Amino acid sequence: MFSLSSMLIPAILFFALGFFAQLVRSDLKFPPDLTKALSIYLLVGIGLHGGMELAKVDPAGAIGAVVAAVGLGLGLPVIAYLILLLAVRIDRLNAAAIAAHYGSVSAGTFVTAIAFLESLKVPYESQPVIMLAIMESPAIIIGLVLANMARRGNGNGHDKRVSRELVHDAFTNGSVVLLLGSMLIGAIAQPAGLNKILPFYETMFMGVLSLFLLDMGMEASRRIGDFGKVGPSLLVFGIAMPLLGGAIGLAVGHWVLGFGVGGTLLVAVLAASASYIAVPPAMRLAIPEASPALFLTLSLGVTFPFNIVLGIPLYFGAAQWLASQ
Amino acid sequence: MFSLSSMLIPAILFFALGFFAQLVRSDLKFPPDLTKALSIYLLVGIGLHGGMELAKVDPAGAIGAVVAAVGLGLGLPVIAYLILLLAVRIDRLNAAAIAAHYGSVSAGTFVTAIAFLESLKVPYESQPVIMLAIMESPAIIIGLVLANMARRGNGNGHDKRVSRELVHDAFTNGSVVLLLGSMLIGAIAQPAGLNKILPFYETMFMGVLSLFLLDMGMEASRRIGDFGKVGPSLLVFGIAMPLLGGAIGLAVGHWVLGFGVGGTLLVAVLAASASYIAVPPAMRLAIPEASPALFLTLSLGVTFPFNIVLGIPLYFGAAQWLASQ
Amino acid sequence: MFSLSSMLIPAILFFALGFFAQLVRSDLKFPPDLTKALSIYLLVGIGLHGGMELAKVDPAGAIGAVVAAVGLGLGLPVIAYLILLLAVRIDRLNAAAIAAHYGSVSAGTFVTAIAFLESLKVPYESQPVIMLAIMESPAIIIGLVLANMARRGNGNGHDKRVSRELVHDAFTNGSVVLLLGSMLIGAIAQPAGLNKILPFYETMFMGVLSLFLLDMGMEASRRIGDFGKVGPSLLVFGIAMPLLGGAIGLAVGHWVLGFGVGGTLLVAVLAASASYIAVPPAMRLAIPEASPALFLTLSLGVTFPFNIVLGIPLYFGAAQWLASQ
Amino acid sequence: MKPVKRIEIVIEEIELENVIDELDRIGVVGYTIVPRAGGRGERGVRYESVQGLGNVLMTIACDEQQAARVIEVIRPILKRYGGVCLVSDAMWVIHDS
Amino acid sequence: MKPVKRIEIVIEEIELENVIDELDRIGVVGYTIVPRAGGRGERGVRYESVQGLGNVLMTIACDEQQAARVIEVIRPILKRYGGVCLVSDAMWVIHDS
Amino acid sequence: MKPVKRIEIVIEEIELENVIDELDRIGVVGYTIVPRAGGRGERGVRYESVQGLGNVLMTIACDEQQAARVIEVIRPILKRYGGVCLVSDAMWVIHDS
Ligand SMILES: Nc1ncnc2c1ncn2[C@@H]1O[C@H](COP(=O)(O)O)[C@@H](O)[C@H]1O
Ligand SMILES: Nc1ncnc2c1ncn2[C@@H]1O[C@H](COP(=O)(O)O)[C@@H](O)[C@H]1O
Ligand SMILES: Nc1ncnc2c1ncn2[C@@H]1O[C@H](COP(=O)(O)O)[C@@H](O)[C@H]1O
Ligand code: NA
Ligand code: NA
Ligand code: NA
Repeated sequence: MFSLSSMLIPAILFFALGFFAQLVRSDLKFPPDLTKALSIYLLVGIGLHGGMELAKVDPAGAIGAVVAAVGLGLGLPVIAYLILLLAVRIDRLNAAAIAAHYGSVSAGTFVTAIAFLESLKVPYESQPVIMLAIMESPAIIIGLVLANMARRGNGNGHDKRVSRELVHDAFTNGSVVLLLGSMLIGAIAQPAGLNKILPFYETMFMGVLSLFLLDMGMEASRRIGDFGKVGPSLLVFGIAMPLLGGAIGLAVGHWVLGFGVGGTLLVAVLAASASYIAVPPAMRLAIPEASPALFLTLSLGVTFPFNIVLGIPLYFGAAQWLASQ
Repeated sequence: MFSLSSMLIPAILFFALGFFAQLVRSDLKFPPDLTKALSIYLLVGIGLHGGMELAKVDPAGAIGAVVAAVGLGLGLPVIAYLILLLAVRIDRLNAAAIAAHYGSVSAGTFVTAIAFLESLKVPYESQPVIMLAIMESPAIIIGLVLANMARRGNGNGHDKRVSRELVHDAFTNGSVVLLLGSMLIGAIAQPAGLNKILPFYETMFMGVLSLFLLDMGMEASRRIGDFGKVGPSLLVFGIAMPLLGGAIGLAVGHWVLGFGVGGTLLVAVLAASASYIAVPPAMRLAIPEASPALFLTLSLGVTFPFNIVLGIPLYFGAAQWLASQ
Repeated sequence: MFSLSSMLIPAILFFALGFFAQLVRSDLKFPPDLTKALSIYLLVGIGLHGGMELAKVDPAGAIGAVVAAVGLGLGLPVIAYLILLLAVRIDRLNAAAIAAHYGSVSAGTFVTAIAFLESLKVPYESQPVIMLAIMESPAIIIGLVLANMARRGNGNGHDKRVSRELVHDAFTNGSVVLLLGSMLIGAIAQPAGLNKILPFYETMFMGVLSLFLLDMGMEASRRIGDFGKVGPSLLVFGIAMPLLGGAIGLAVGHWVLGFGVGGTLLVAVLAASASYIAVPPAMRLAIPEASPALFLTLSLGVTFPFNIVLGIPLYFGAAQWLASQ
Repeated sequence: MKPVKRIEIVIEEIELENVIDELDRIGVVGYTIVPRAGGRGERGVRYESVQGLGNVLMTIACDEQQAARVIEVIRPILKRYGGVCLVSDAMWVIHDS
Repeated sequence: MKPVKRIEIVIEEIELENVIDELDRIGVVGYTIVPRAGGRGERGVRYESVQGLGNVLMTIACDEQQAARVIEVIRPILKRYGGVCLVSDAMWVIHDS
Repeated sequence: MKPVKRIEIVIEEIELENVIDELDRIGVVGYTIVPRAGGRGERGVRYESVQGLGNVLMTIACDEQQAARVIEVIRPILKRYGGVCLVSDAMWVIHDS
């Protein structure tokens, strides 16, 4: 059963510690290369684990997840874009840039949800990992399309080149390659060899995640300084959008994909989370007119901590409720 | 039983290897970010372990340790300062800067002492970890006070600002936040979650420590070039002061806190060791007139290797002798 | 039994993933400090393991391996040099620089061969680790001698100084110090202490190796851009030389040292592999006239991937055949 | 020694590849890069972090004609993405004279 | 292009925050920072290491008036903690002209 | 402020020790080092990687006489190993005046 004590999992506590450290302006600082190293490790770890699980499953069963992932990746940024234009009323280019972030996903949030499920000993489906890998890309393309629409008329010579570059990046960016590549390795490598590397990638996983979240807590907290630039209605968007995305994800996970509580939570988290790794540089290239202070503050400073601390338990409660109907 | 072979623990041997590598001017070099990453890991590991142990103990039992830590943290730098002024006869500002280092502690030495105890299978109390966290701060304040006293008259406009900054740093510096934060997490996190992260923080701990000490061996050895600047009487201080601190620590551990051999050794090591992480930048800010070549060479080049190689076994022998009385 | 599936070990697959990532111009990039950290870990891990194994063996049995290592280290670069001069027909200075790389060894290839053997559960002798440590040095000296011979007449003022520096580097470079030092620690440290650090150095080893090879796959792939500068005959050399070296290594391992299949494979890999860590900077210092684009592309871009993917299974097949005679 | 222009450019990491392509196009071979720089300008603070949106410092020594061409290709990039380009005079110590 | 002063400052990492506060106070917005630099001066060698006492290189492009104010606030910090400040002339490639 | 020469040197990491020894020999105390730089020149691309063959950026502020001596000892190293040395004019903000 779920209770407040389930929030006392180390992953969340370490995130809170990092957030606090930065809040009191401690001189604690992770070297940026350490952050990158931890990300690489986590992505490979998720991929390997997912690939091994998927190898056990009927491959046809994964097709639904793939379709759902593409659908969410294309649909969510459009929804976000419309809300930003019509309700929040910001300009089209910033709206496009922010929307792309919400169509994509946060691997850190995804893994924290897994830590949450494991601490409650709730089982979960293996397909969401493929969805994680897939959902990185379409949102970048949609962001580009929205921006080009917004910009139509005031054409810019660089555009074609940048567009080609971005479509390339969308499918070859580091996270996608690491996730898909290590899923493949997890699926095809011979078991004796895999068993030799699992002590590193599985036994250590939750510990490394705690260190990563300590660091991300600091990163998130560092963004608070820009809340003023973001303004109240966008801040509200940063919480409303994951709630809406989470609801859509719950529906997709429960009804469309027929997942149990665990898998449904993970789909909700995919839909609710916003990218802060692959999409920011892509949007910076694609829409230089958009302000990084806006999209980074929203994805990293608002939505990410919201999901880690409140979103995950909330979506979990909802997934339980759905399952009990 | 203690014998020479107890010095052949990997922690000490790796320290010696690093020392040797730098001595023969090998091009071996750890990236500075790796050093930082290892420190972060070790501090979180110590904290988590300590927090879990403390949660099992009567909280009232920790109060004595807290008081003793504050006492040592305030008393030791004053003793060091007087010795430096009256016996070594160096100027007041350098004396204040050096004294602050000896009031604080070296987490690396502390953990090596734990490795030493574990290799001998000697149990130890859990309270010294809180003392480790606490003793980082008071020495910085005392250093500042001593410097301000020394400087009285030739006032400097920056002082107030710097003082405020330093008091803030004393309580929020990275080591303190990591140690206290992860102690708290170790104490309150739900056990299922903790068990998932322990393979990373406990099973790996001694291995990571060996790598850290390999690096610190190189750092220590690199300081030998400055022995000339330090001069013979300060070098003697660098060995005499840990001996005196160690004796005071032994007394406090054995008689005041009533610890067994293990806990007494750890208190001795806290008192005997000098900071080379938190205090140097603080003293550089507080007392720019003081020479980093002096305080870094003493704490990192003299006292640290002395404690690792000779001090720990010596204090341990003394703790055994006290216990056998 | 050996089959194609034995190539599906994670080590090789991760190498292929890295190679592929760079080929499709993914933005995936390991921070250079991470690469260095992984190398340090692997060298210490190999050394410790080797030292523990060697401590069990009759020390006299190691003498043969030492002599064979020095012999290979001195002989292979001379053979490579003659081939480069007479068959490939490049200038003497480039020939000397390239030859030195082939006399030395690649620890990454060596460890991949160990992963290969372990996945097939084939036992192997412990002496090749000493050979790995020893073979780093002589090739550097030979490279220097060959270059000085080539340069005789058009003397250069710096030479003496550089020579002294290089002889020093040959025996104190980081890889040598780490390997020999941790072999010694593995051999003499008390077992209780060693057992505490083995979870880090042994249990994690194959996982860390997979990450390292992911990175090296990218490094190797990055060199393809210089294939044009290298030209077809040198590229052929980059594959022919490991085949020749491998054959010599097989002969030395099987007949001279009397090793089983496992040990014979490892000696073959030592002889077949080319250094890309210790030798390149040494040759850059020693023979600035030589082009790094040539020696790095050959050792890192041609011979390394060839050995990882094709060479190891090939030498293994040959070692099996020899053993079955 | 030979008088040259010393061009110093601060751009975002993600534009580096683009800038190098432009240099190739106009035949500028030499440059030096300092990665992982931070900074602040009209577009706010840029610090090295997970997002790879930190700065890169590029220095190019070249003759006056080349400098003019470098500036020409850099300007639209600066206009689009921000950044700074400073040009100053220096003497290049030629190896052989 | 516009003529500017190029100010180049080498200070210890720990003073960076302080210097930025001073720049804020006098209204200087733009600067570029190269972290993790080493060096040697009157106060001995400074190398990047555990102690966080390494150097940081800061470059500021600004007009002559601002330069005078920057120098004014930097001087006491240099005096107290050491370091170097060099000022030279450069042309700033303005985005739009 | 005092007029000085600002010498900027790009060399390979492995030659740094050598260059510092030469500076010691001619009595030049102060320098600043930015490690881990990349670049491209006549000898191709140099990027920071496992091989430790990346670039290092060294800046030396000194008077004209010292500058001449620095150039003299640097030139043969540049000739042998490649790299760049630029000399420009700057004003050094002296701490006390
Ligand atoms: N006045 C300046 N002096 C030095 N660097 C600057 C200046 N203005 C901007 N920069 C650098 O250029 C980057 C982009 O500037 P901006 O496009 O103005 O935001 C900043 O992050 C700084 O690194
Ligand atoms: N003449 C110089 N040229 C270049 N950098 C210098 C010079 N003198 C000092 N520095 C830099 O300024 C830092 C502090 O110098 P100092 O306060 O003289 O010890 C040194 O660590 C160097 O990085
Ligand atoms: N024109 C240039 N401008 C700036 N840096 C250069 C230039 N030429 C060479 N360099 C730097 O000097 C290094 C060695 O150059 P080279 O010896 O010409 O290959 C390169 O890797 C660059 O970092
Ligand atoms: Na999403
Ligand atoms: Na102490
Ligand atoms: Na070889």
